[in-house]
Amino acid sequence: MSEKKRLDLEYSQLDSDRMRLNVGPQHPSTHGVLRLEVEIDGEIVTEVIPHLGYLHRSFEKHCEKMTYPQIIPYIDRMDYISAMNNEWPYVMALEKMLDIKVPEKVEYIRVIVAELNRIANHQIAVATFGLDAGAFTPFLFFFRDREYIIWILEKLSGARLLYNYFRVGGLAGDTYPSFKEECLNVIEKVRKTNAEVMDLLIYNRIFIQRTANVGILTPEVAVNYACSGPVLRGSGLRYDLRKDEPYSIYDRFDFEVPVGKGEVGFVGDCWDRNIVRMQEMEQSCRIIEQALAQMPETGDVKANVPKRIKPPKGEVYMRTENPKGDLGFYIVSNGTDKPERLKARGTSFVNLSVIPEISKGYMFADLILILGSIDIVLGEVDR
Amino acid sequence: MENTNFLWDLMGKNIWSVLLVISLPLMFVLVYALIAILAELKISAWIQERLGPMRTGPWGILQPVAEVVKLIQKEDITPDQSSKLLYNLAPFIIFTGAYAAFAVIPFSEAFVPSGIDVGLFYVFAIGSISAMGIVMGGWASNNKYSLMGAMRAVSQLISYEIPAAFAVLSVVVLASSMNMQEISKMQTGWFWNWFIFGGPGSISKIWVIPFTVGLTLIYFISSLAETNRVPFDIPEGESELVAGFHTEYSGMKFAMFFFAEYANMFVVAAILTTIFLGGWNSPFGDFMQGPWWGVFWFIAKSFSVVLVQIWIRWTLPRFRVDQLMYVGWKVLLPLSFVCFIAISLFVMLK
Amino acid sequence: MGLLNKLDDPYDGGGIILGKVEELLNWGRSKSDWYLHFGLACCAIEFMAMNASHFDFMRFGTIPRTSPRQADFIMVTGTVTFKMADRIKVLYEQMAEPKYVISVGSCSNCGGPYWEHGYHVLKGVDKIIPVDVYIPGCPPRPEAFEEGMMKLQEKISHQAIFNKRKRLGIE
Amino acid sequence: MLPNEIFEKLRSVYSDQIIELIENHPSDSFITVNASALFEICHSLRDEAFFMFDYLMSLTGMDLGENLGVVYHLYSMQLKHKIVIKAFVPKEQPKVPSVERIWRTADWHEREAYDLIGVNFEGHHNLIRILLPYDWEGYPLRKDYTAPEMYHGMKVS
Repeated sequence: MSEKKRLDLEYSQLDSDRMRLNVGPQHPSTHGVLRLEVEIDGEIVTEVIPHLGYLHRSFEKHCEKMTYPQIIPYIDRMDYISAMNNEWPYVMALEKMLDIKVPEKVEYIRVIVAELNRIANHQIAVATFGLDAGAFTPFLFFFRDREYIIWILEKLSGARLLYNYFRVGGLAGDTYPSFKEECLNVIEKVRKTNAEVMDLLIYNRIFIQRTANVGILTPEVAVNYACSGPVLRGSGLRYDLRKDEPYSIYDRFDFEVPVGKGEVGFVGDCWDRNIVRMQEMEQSCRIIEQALAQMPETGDVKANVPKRIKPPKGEVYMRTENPKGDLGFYIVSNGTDKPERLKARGTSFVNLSVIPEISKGYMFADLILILGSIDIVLGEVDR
Repeated sequence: MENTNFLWDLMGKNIWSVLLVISLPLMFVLVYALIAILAELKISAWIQERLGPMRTGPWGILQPVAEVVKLIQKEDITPDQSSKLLYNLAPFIIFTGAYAAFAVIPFSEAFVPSGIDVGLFYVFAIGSISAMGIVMGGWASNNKYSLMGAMRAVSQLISYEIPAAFAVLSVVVLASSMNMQEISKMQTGWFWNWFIFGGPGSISKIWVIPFTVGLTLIYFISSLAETNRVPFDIPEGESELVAGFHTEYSGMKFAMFFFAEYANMFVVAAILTTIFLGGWNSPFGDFMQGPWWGVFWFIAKSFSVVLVQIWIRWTLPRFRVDQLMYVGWKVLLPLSFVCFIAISLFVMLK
Repeated sequence: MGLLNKLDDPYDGGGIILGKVEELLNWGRSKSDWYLHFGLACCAIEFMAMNASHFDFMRFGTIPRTSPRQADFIMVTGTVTFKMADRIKVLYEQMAEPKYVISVGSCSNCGGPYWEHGYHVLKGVDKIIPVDVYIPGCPPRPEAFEEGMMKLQEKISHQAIFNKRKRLGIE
Repeated sequence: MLPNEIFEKLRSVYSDQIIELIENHPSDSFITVNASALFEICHSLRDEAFFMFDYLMSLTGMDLGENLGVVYHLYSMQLKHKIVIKAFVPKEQPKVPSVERIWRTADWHEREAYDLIGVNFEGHHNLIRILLPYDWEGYPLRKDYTAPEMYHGMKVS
């Protein structure tokens, strides 16, 4: 009797069905240095524990030690894929604090470069998502086109990736003569490649099978986790700061906010999040076209800004629509030329927190795709 | 058995001629693998609007040679926690499995290393050895990724062996022989005598053509799965399992996995060529027909199949493991079964 | 006489035969470099662009490997933090000899913009693993990657394999 | 709804827990509340029909010298209004009720605030360091923080 009981105990303790797998920090598809501690039962994921901080570069500490203009390069290095979009809320927050009205032309250039950068960001997002699904070729198609965008931004700012182009009350420099034609050229190329990738990847049967009905994120969960950007819109919520709280001059443009409609599966699956990005590229193209047409030919690219930027005592929370979602900066000023506290609400940081919720019960291969569909940048997650 | 090998006629049957016969396919595999690696690099580059390796020899054609020279020099690591005997044995077993299959492949009407009568049966039997090697390597590495990769690989190999076997079996029924040389000889003549078009025979074979074409496709898809190529490369899917079952292997042992993969690709392509695409026969009757031309046709056809495999790899995304099983068991298997029954009926009623 | 002298010449890589073999081996290693891409931060994105069609890193004969066992050199692209430092060390130790390291970008060269107040940033990856080639820039341009790669190939192709002691002057 | 309306509404329910409303254009207006009643206040901010703050934009920890502060930026998806809530706690005993059960997104934000500032969120299910290594000492974003000399045998600064 006692013998049997002991055996039973041993068998129950021998729960060897589940395996703990350590994905990352160096893994080909964690999009950087994320580490996921995954518990799998055969191929089924039963638990995901993300471990962050492998790229924690002390951003907020630096902000407290630097003067306001010196912080802009550090902000570039947060979400390094869409640096232009990152700088925007920060300079807007300071402009609000200092009560600066930026010239008309600056607003237009800002919109154009931000939307160009948004296209570049979505290209990387869809490309790496395809890479996670095992399709290597669309990755290179997108990178080929991204290069043309990079060239325009490089001609404007002098850098390929981390631009440091936005300044408080203006820009680092004016556009160059052939700017308009080159932008229109790029838009044409982007549209052509998008059509090609739609055939090659998005509507590929294998790809649909892999991504449809995988990682379904319901709107309630998405809002409770404060997701934003394509992750939230993929769940069918039409929430875009460019429409909801039009900052800068976004109220002047005619564009749509694409949302996930559950075309091939449930609303809010990986495929929906991905198609939202594809459609947003098209909308960005439309915005750029309108902005190019409306942009004043001449004008200042810098408002009257005091030499030493010293915002009055106070605090501002400013957010804009980053390609990944809403990026917010909470700046507390103490009246000197260095902020008292600067907190960045990393979009990816918040979007990533939904991973343990939506990846349970799917296969291990799906987990990789879910992670890819959220489109994180670890620089922004860890800061 | 007679007259399968020109070397027997030339040198008689002694130890030297046997060794020569054995080493000919080995030399072929090595040279072929180098070419295939280069083709893989260059074709992927071409599809992706790149150049591929350009700085090793003219247009980078010496790239595979450099890779071999490098791999020889690499340190050979045996992880401390691994099961050493199995770990070291696995690459050899896999390579042996791939290489042993060459024994029955008819390169020409005058050269097949061993023209045994159960050739097709032998190929399938020996092909299963590589599954053992994979699971040995994956388990002995003591790495979770390796283990998962090995499990996936084995389940995949076993599942896809069945539709492939049915495809081959149908041809065996049509040809009423398992000797690969015999099957090749049967398809002599114009290309409509190939088994993809129903094999030799009267006009009534038109009823069987849809099934044989279907079986060719089924065999090709299964062969992709058996060689772990995209879209069935889940055992070594880079984005999920770092490098699958060979994650822990380095240096020459890894090179053996590498060579075995390419050798396996050729083996399945050669079987496809032999049983469906007319083997070493010229597609145009007597035009360019003969023992030496046979080698040319055989290698050209097989290599084209390999090129298609490479082309597919750089175009398609990857399946998930359950979808792979779905395709294998619920689509390919019933289809191959239907084709097999149809062909058997046709042979019975003929 | 001349031939014999040449065979014994300590400054010619150990004579004709060994010299030629050495050349061949070095050629193989320098032309076929498989890399482990240790993508950490911004430079990793630039390296992805480097791999794409416009620049095509594979022209140099490099192939990306995801397992450190099969890699010849490790490309540390980005900021190395203390949390990450141990992992880099482990990965480097897992690689098979001969192995090389390319440090890409200011951050992994010396800490970059984070050198002063970065309480969690390792000031240079060379503090934990030996670095062969440094590529400067924040992030480096693709041209800089090319230059760095060629420098590494140059370094490999001039390495001594035989008679190391003699050539280094150690008797 | 404007901040002063929200303030009045809150005041009518939680009379003495709501301390003050500070409006100082162009800065954002914020409401300071007692840390002890934070959970209840946040709960009604999310659930009451006239608040509906279902979206926690950001949660910030601050070092204010004597005190530590926690700042909540709230937004309502339906009503499209926002508000800033602040609570202060003494540095010696930085205890703030966790709002993780109200907005799940607060989970990581609170862990971050704990990690960098050292605010102790009571009721959080897993309050451990998130960005820094688990064996790191001190809270780097406090004003009096000095980085350690060495970490695991590597020189820090």
